[in-house]
Amino acid sequence: MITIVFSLFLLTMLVIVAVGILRTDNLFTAVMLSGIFSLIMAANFFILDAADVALTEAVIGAGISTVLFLGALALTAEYDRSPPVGTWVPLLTSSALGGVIIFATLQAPRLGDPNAVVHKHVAPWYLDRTPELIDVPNVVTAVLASFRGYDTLGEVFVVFIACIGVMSLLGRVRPRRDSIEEDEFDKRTDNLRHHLIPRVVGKMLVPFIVLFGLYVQFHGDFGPGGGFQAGALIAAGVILYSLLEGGPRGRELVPEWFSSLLVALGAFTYTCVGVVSMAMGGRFLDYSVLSHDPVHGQHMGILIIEAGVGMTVTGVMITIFHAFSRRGIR
Amino acid sequence: MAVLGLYNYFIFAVLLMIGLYCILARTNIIKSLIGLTIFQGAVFLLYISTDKIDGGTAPIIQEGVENQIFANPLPQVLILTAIVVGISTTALALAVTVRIKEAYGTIEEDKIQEMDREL
Amino acid sequence: MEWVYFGTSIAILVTMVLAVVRGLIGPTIFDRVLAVNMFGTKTVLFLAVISFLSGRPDFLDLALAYALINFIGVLAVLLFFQSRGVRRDAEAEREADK
Amino acid sequence: MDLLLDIASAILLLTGGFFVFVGGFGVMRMPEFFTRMHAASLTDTGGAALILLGLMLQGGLTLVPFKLAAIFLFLFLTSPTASYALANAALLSGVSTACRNETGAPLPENEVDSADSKPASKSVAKTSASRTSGRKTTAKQAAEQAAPKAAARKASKKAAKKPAGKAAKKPARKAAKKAAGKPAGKKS
Repeated sequence: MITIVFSLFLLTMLVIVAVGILRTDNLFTAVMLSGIFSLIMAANFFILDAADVALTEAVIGAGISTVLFLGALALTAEYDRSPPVGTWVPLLTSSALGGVIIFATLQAPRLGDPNAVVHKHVAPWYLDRTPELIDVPNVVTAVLASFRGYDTLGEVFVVFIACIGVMSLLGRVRPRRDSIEEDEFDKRTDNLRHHLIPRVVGKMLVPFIVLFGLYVQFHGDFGPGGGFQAGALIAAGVILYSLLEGGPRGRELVPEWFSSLLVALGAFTYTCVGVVSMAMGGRFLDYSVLSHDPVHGQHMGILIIEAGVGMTVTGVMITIFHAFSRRGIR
Repeated sequence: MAVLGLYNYFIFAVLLMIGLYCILARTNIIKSLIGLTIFQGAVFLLYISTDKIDGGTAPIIQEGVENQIFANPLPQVLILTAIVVGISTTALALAVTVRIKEAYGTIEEDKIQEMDREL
Repeated sequence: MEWVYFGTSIAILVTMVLAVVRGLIGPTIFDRVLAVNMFGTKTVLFLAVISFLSGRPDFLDLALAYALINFIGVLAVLLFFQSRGVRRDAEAEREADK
Repeated sequence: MDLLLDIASAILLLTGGFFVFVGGFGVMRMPEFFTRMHAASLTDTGGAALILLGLMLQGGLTLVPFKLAAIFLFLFLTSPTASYALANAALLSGVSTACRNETGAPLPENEVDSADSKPASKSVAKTSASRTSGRKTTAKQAAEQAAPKAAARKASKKAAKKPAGKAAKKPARKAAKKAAGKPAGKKS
């Protein structure tokens, strides 16, 4: 009941904000509103009992997405100058799609129906067998890292390839002098060094953000968290530092070779665990053989591959941010 | 009550419509991308809506609590990774947009097509 | 206690609605940024209250993550406007070159 | 003892909720950007502190109160920082401060700044028909709507000096637009 009340509030707000995004012709406004959109989305995920997803959306939406979009806006344009073309074709298409979907959902099981098909299929098996086979409290982590480890490997490689794409599109401009004199810094506008309050508070928070990222990384077996969220959090810490001190300083803190190395190393670690478990007589990504005790082997495997995921995501987010910020100062 | 139980799906449909309309009707590339993120969000919402179960809680087993009902972990796993993949692919698209701006001087699709035709 | 949590979260939700309205009507872009920032803080509180309402206070990690990184967006906005003047000058120069 | 704790945290939570709501209300009703920011940032710390304190009392002797304390500490640090950054960004791009006296009434020469924001929706017009936000509606529109009480009084005052004001309106508006970097009225 309470869930439904909150959902009504949040979902209606979601639609209103989406309409607002659609109607504005100022891209800056659209980016700000999509920040609100992602916040509502995260609260909604939390209400629907998806704590891990809510954490991911929160970290990505608040820490990374806005910064990336603003970086892109700074490099392109601030206004949407779409001509007022005949809008009835897209209107017709999208309302036809919406009509079909609404018609289809009339037969769907209501929210929270325990007899829905999704709850009868493989999910009970995961929930029943996780304590026995893997023995970590967070079933989401167990499914993510062990039961559906192939999926996650694929996702890690998608992120990896996206990062390569960004690097080949934006990166590797002839590196200008990255070591910049102290007084030259004061003339630049791509940092917040003149703003003492953000600088002091922000730099104070950077270690806490990274520390919390590590907590989320290694506490992921017991609470909401894991490699994906931790990676985004640590990257958010580095991004905060780069915003405060300027791009070059950020690249001194985490050099580009290091973040690219992290990207590759994470994916490599993940694959290696699979290959090692094959070499030790199991199947690909079957961690049970990693140790004499199958459950202990699962623990080890999950720990290592989560670390791999965390490394890759951290590296990807930092590399993407550096690519955009470096482009800005050409 | 029955309609309220389906509210999530209706919102999913409406968000999908808004996102699709934004992609189709606007010629500005960044605006289309923001429409795409709305579209993505709608799909995330659909998946997460299916995991809810009455009287359930997030699928993290608590010590010393018996007979808890847990939400379905599978959609959560899929969407958790999809969010991170989504932001990376959006970043890739933004990178392409930046290159288009550098090459053409605009990010309006119709103007770009005009320029292409002139060549 | 349930009803107290419920009442508090409803108050926060109503505030969120007000923030959304402010974000939609503007009028300046900074009102929208203000709305985003305020919405973020309210989300932190909302998540904290909800985690108590649902009886799983160990989910406070979410609120903590938000409280830590919510203001990065606003700093990015400040940087954006700070460097906008420089960018506009460069654009004008490019136009003049053409 | 438990009952006492419950009562105390209930009081704290509900007061906090009220504070937060008042902040939201202020953000809706305040006449211009900097006053709105004032409303938001005050309650960000005040209301949040009360709510988190109320929750802390319920946490018991676990990790929970420490996490809440950490949340409070970080909010306490980041929220004013964000406000600072926002105010600075607004100043950099020249958002004008419309009201300078303590009644909140706009000074005459500043009225034109916002004169082009038309009352888009009825709700806006309704909420703004009061002492502080008569500036939301132009003199003419306000007079037409016969907005109640104070707004009407102000409108009549405005209407009296309309001819002079109208001539000066256009260039001033353009300048305001340029300064704000974006036509303010468009969506409001």
